[in-house]
Amino acid sequence: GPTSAAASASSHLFAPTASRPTGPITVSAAASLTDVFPVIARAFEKRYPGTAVTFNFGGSAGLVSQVLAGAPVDVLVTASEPTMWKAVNAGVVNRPLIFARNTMAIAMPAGNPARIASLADLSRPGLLVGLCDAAVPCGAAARDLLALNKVSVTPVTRELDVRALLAKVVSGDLDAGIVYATDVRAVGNKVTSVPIPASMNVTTTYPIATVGRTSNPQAAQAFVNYVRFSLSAQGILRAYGFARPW
Amino acid sequence: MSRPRRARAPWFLAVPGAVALAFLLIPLIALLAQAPWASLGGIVTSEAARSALLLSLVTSLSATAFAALVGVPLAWLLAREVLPWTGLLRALVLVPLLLPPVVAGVALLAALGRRGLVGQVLSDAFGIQFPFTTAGVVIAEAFVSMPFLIITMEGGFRSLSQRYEEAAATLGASAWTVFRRITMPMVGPSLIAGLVLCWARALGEFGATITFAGSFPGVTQTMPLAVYAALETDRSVAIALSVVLLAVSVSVLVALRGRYLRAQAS
Amino acid sequence: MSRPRRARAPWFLAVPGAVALAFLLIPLIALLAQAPWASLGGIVTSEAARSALLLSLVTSLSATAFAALVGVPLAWLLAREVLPWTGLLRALVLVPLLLPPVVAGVALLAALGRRGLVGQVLSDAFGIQFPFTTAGVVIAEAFVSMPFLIITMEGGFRSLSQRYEEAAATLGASAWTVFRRITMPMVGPSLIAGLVLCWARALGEFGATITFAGSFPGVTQTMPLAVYAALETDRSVAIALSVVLLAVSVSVLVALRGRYLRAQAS
Amino acid sequence: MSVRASVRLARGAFDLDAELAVQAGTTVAVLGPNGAGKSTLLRALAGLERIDQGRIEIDGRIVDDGDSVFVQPRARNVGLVFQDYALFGHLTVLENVAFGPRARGEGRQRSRQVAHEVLARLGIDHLADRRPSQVSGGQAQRVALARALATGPSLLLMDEPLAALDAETRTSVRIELQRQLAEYPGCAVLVTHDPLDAMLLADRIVVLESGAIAQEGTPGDLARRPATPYVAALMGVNLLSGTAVGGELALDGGGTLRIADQGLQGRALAVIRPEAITISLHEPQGSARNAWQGRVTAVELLHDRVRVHIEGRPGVIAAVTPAAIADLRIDAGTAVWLSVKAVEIDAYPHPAR
Amino acid sequence: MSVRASVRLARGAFDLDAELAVQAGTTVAVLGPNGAGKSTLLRALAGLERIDQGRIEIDGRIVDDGDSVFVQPRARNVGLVFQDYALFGHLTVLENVAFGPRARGEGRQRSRQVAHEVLARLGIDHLADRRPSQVSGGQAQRVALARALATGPSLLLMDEPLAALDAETRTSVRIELQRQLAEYPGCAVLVTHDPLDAMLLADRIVVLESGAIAQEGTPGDLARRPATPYVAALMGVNLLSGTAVGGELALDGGGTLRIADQGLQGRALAVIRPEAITISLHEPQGSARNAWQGRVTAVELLHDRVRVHIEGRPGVIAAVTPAAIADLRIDAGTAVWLSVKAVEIDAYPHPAR
Ligand SMILES: Nc1ncnc2c1ncn2[C@@H]1O[C@H](COP(=O)(O)OP(=O)(O)OP(=O)(O)O)[C@@H](O)[C@H]1O
Ligand SMILES: Nc1ncnc2c1ncn2[C@@H]1O[C@H](COP(=O)(O)OP(=O)(O)OP(=O)(O)O)[C@@H](O)[C@H]1O
Ligand SMILES: [Mg+2]
Ligand SMILES: [Mg+2]
Repeated sequence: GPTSAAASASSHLFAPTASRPTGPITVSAAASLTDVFPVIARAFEKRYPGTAVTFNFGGSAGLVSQVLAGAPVDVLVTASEPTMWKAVNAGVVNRPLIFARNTMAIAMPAGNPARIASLADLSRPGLLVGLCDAAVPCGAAARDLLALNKVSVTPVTRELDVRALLAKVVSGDLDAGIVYATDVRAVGNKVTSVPIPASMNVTTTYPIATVGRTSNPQAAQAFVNYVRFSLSAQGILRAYGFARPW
Repeated sequence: MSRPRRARAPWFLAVPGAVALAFLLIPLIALLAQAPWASLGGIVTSEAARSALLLSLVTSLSATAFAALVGVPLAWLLAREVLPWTGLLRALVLVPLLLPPVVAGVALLAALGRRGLVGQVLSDAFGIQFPFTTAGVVIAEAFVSMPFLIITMEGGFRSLSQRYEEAAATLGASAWTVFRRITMPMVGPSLIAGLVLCWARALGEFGATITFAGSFPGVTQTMPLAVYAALETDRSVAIALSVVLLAVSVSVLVALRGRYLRAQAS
Repeated sequence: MSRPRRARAPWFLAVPGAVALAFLLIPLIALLAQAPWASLGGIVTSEAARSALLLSLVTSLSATAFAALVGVPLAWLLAREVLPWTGLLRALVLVPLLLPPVVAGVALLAALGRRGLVGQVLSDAFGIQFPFTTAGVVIAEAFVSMPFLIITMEGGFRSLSQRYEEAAATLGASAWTVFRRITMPMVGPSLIAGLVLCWARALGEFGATITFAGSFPGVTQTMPLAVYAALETDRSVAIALSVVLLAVSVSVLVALRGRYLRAQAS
Repeated sequence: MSVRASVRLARGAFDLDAELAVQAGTTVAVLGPNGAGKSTLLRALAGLERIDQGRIEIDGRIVDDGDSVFVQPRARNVGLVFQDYALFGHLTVLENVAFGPRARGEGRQRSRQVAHEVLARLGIDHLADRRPSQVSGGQAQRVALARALATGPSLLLMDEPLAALDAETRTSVRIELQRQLAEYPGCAVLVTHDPLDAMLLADRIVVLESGAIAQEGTPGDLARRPATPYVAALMGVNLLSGTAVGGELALDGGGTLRIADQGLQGRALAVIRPEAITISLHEPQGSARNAWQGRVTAVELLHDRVRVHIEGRPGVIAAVTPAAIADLRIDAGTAVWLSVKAVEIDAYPHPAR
Repeated sequence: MSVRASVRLARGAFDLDAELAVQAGTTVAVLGPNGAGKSTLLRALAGLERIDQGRIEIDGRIVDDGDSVFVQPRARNVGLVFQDYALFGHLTVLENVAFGPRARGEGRQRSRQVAHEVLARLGIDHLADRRPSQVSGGQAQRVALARALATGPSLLLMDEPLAALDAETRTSVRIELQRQLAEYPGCAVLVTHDPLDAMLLADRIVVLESGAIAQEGTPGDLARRPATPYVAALMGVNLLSGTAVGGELALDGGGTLRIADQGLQGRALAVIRPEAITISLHEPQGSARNAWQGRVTAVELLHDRVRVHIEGRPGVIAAVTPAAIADLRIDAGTAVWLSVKAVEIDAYPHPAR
C-alpha cells in the first residue's frame, strides 16, 4: 500500500549521500505524463546541476516489456500498479513509490452538445459514449467508476488507447468519453468536462521506481525522490491536474 | 547425366541475399518460438478470436473491393495523364502511404467524422455515420491501402501498349467494351499484384482503424486491434492471434504462386 | 488549329476516378485545415522537431541503404529461382508487410532483444545491443520496409531479358562485372521505384519502432513517434509535425517525377 | 466504295502532308523508309490520329476534316492489321475474330459463326480454340487478317503485315494475302518496307519520303523512271542525275554519259539497268558509246546472277552471270572497265517536285 | 584456329543432335525453320547452354565435354551478335564496344582506343557518343558487330544478324558484313532464316531441321540436290520424291515422270528448276517427254520473272517471263498444261539419312 511505500522511501531520503547526483538519466514514463514530466525534469536539472533527464514515453505495458528486454533506462514510471508489479516481480526494478494519482472525468465535445451533467446521464439511450478497453488502465478505471456509481453504460467503442478515445471526443464523433482528469486539462478548451465528486470517483495511481540495472543509481534515486517528495515537483503535478499520492 | 539446370548464384549475391533472408526470417522464427503452441487451439477457436478474424477478412476484402472499384479508374486517369497536374496528383495520392497511420485516422475524423468537412453533411442530411461502424473500418483500411493498388495499376496501364485498345476500337468496340474486354484482362497481372498488396496492407491495418473507427468486438475490432488488446494483458495470446493472421495471409500468398509479382503486361 | 492532344476519359472511368481522388484528398485537406498555420514556424523549428526530423531522415535513409545492400541480392535470388522453395520463401519474405507493426516489433525483440534468439549471443559475445538504440530504429524500419524493395526488384529482375547478361558474359565480363555494370544499371527504374517505396514506408514507420526501439528523443524518437507523443498533449503540434513530414516526402516524390512507378526494364 | 484522303498533320518536328486515293477493289501500297510517316498516314485513316488540315472521305462520307468533323475509329468501318498483329492474348483465336462482329452488336452465336466462316476462308479454322501465343508467326498474321476482315470493312489498312515473318513463311503468307486481296471488294492500303510486297500485292504504289509523296504509280512506272535515289534503290536500278546538253549528260557526281536523246536539255535523270552494264578487265573495244573505269567494292550473289557494286564516276551496280565472275575473277578491290550503250540509258527531264 | 563441335542436348521435348566444323577464316551458315534449334546450337557454342553429350573444341581446346569440362562463356573467346543486338542501353556506343576489352582487363584508355579503331573500321566512329536508342537499325547492327569483334574472338557467332533490318538497309549491311567476314581471320557461324544471307555470307551451309542436320554443303550443292522439301523451297526449286524404275519415276503424290537416267532404281528424288517447266494452255505438241495438266493457284512477280504456283500431279512452281503471262492470260484458277524435258529433270537416289 501507499503508506509502506512512503515509509521505505523515507529511509532512502535520510540515508547519507556520498556525493551530489550528476550525469544523465533516462526515464521511461507513461504516455499520460508526456506533458508534465519534462517540466519536472527541467526543475530537477536546475536543482541538481550536472544532471540531464531524457524521456521515453509510451504505453505502460510496452514500457515494462522494454525494461524486461533490457532497455537502457534508469527510472520507470507507469500509470498503474499492476503493470509496475510485473516489473517488480521480474526483479528488474527496485521498490516503487506512488507519487501521484489520477482521477476520472467525463469529457464531452466543446459546448457539450448532448447536455450531459452527470455520470448517470451516460446511460441515456441513443448517446454515443466511448470507453477505454478494460485491457488498458483507463478502461479498468472506467469500469470501476461505473460499478462504484452503479451506472450501466453501453459504449459504442472500447478504445485501446486513451488518445484515440479523446480524439473522437474532440472531433465530436462521441458525445462523451470517460478519460483521465489530466487528459481533459491537456486538450484545453477543445473539450468540456463534468467533474466527478471525489467521493464517487476512482483513482489510478502512478508508481515510480529505479531500474535495477541503472548505470547511474545515484541520479536515478535522486530523481525518484525529487518527484515523490519535492514540493516543486508535487506542485507541478497539481498544476497539471494530478491528485496527491495519498 | 542430368545436371541441375538451376542457375548458380555468385557469392556477392548469395552472401548478402542470405543475410537478408536471415534478417527477415529469424524474427519470424523467434515469434513462432514464443507462440503458446499448447493452448493455441483454444485461443484461436475462442469466440473473440473467431469474430475478429471474420471481421478482418470481411473488412479487408471490402476495402480491397472498394479500392479496386474507384482506385483502378484513378490509376488509369493518372497513367494516361488525362488530369492536369498529374505529377503532383500522383504524389498526393501516395500520401496515405507516408502518413503515420494514427494521423491518417485523425485526418479521416476531420473529414468524415460527425462534425467533419464532409461528415457533417452526410450526418445532417442522411444520418450516415462512419466511426464505430464496420463501414468505418472499411474506409480506414481503404484509405491506407488504396495507394498500393493505384501505384501498381498505374504501372500496369503504362506498360500496356495502346495498340490493343486501338485495335479493339477499329473493330467497332465502344470505350466501355474496350476497357472491360481488352484493357482490364490484359493488365490482369498488375491487377492481381495490386489487389494482393492492397489486401495485405488492409489486413494488417491498425493505427488508422483504431483512431477513426474505434474498437468494439464484432463491429470494429479487427485482428490487429485484438492483438494489441491482448498485448496489454497476455503477450502469448497476442502472439497466438498474430500467428493465425500470418497463417491466413501467407497461405493466400503461397496459393497465388508469385502472381502478385507484377509481370509485364501482355 | 492546335487541338488538345490530351486523351479524354470515358465517364465510367472519370466518375469513379474522381471519387477515389476525393476519397484520398479530402482527409488530407481536412487535416491541413486543422494545422496551426500561425504557430507552424515555431513548432517546426523547435529543437525537438528538428532532432526528430533529422533522426527520421538519417534512420530511414540508413534503413533503405541496408535494404538495398541485402534486399537487392535477395530479390535477384528469388527472381532467378536459385533457392529451393522459392514460392514459399517469396511469401515469407513478405510477412513483415502483413504483420501488424507492433507485432513486428515484438518479433524483433524476440529475435534481437537482449534475451532474444540471436540477440543473446550478440549481447553476451560481443556486447552488441540493438533495442533502444538508433541502430535498433534502423533495424525496425528496414524490417518492415525491405519487402517493398524486394517485391519491386524481383519484378524488375524478372522482366530484364537475360540476353544482356549473356552478351556481357561472352564479352569476357566476370559475374561481378556483369552485375555491377549491366544488370543493375538496366534495372535502374525498378531500383528507384523500390527504393522510394521502401524509404516512404521506413519514414512513416511507427509501431515496430516504438516496440523494438522505444521513443527516446534524439536517439530513437523519429517523426512518427514525436507525432504520437504530441497527440497526447497538443493535437495541433502533432498535426504540424505531420505536415512537415508530408511536405518532405511529397516534395521528394514530386521531384522524382513519377520515376517511382516501376517502368519496364530496358 | 472508295477512299480519298488529303492529310496534313504535325507531330513535333515531323510534318506529314500527303494525298491518297484508293478505288474500290484495288490495293495501294505505301512504301517508304523508316520514319517517313507511313504508319502515321494509316493511323489518320483509321481515326487513331486526328488530322490538322485536309479531309478524309471513306465511301463518300467525310470522317475527318481537320476541324469539327471527326468520326471515331469504331464508327469508321475500317479494318486494321498491325505489324505485330496486336492479337488479344487473353482470347482464343475464334474470340479474337468474333470480337469485331460482337462489338458491332451481333449476337454471340452469330459472331462466332461469322468468325468460323472467315477463319475457314483463310484456312485456319482448325486453330479456332488456340491462344495467339500458341500459333506460329504466319498463322498469327492470318488471324490478324481474319479479325480485320470479320467486320466486312470498307477500308482495309495493313501496317507491314509481313514484316515479322521469316523468309519462307513470308512467301506463303504473301500468296495467301494476294488471294484475299483479289477477292476483297473494298479498298486496301498496305504499308511496307519491301518493294517485292508492294509489287506483288498492290495495284499502285505510293512512295512516301519524310512525310511527303516522292512518287506514285505502278511498279513499272517506278522501275522505269524512279524519281528519287530511294526509289531507284528499291527497284534495283541505277539512277544518275545531271545536266543534259546536246546528247551528253554531265553528271552531278562527276563523269559524263552519252545519251541517245539529243534533244534533252537541262536538269535530267538517267536510269541504267544493272544488266545493261558490261564489265571487262581491259578497255573495251566494242561499239558501246560509254566506257569508264571503276573499282569493285562488293559482290552480291542473287540466285542466278551477281550484282557487282562499283565505285567510279559514276558509281553503279552492274549485274552479270556467275560465269562471268568466274571468268573475270572479279572480287572486291578489282579494278574494272565499265561500258554501256547510249540506247540503254533512259534519260528524262528531272521531275520538278 | 578451328572449331569442331558435336552437340547433343535436350530441352523438354526438343532434342538437338548436330555436328559442326568450321575452318579458320571461313563462315558456316546454319539455316533452318523456326524452332529447329539454331539458336540453341549457337548458345551451346557460346557456353550459354551446357551440352548433355558430345564435345565442343575451340582452337584445339575442349570447352565442353558434356561432363566435367565446362569453360564459362567469358573464358571462351567467342563473340556473339544477337538478333536484336542486345546493346546496353545505358552505355554509349563507344562504351558498348569498349566493354569487352575493359572486361578482359585492358585499361580504360586502351579499351576506348580499341573501340575507336573497331568503330572506325566499320565506318561508324562518328556514332561513338550516341546511345543505342539514338542510332538506326542498320547502325545498331554494326555496333553489335563492332562490340563482338572488339575482343578479337576466335569464334564469331551471329544469330540472325540481319533479321531486324528493313529491305534496303539489309542490303547495305549485308555488303558490309560480307566485307568484314572476308577480312575476319577466325571462324564464324551465322544463323539465319534467309537463304540469300546464307548464300552471300557463308562458305558452307548447314541446314538444321527439328534438331538434326538435314543437309550440308555449298549453296550450289543445296540448289542442285536438295535433300528435303524445306531445302528445295529455300532454293526455289521443285523437289519431288518417288520410286524410280527403268527411266520412270512413280511419284509419291501421284503422277509419273520420265527421266533421263535409265539406270536409277528405287527410292529417288527429282529436282526440276522452275525455269525448266513450260506452261501452255493446250496440250503441248513439242518434244518434251513429260506433259500433264494443272491449275494455277497463285502468281508471284519477282523483279523480271513470274513464279506460277500450280496444283496438279505433281504440283510445281514454274517460272516464266512477264510477257508469257500477258500472252497466256494466266491467273489464279486458270487450267494449264505443263511440260518438262526429261533431261531437265535431275533425279538421284534418295539420300538415306
Ligand atoms: N507523338 C509523336 N511525337 C513526335 N513525333 C512523332 C510522334 N509520332 C511519330 N512521330 C514522328 O513521326 C515520324 C513518322 O513516324 P511513322 O511511325 O509514321 O513512320 P513510319 O514511316 O511508319 O516508320 P517505320 O517504317 O519506322 O514504321 C517519325 O519521324 C517519328 O519520329
Ligand atoms: N528452356 C527450354 N525448355 C523447353 N524447350 C525449349 C527451351 N528452350 C528452347 N526450347 C525449344 O527448343 C527448340 C529450339 O529452339 P531454338 O530457339 O534453338 O530454335 P531456333 O531454330 O533458333 O528458332 P527461331 O528460328 O524461331 O529462332 C524449340 O522447339 C523450343 O521450343
Ligand atoms: Mg511504321
Ligand atoms: Mg533462334
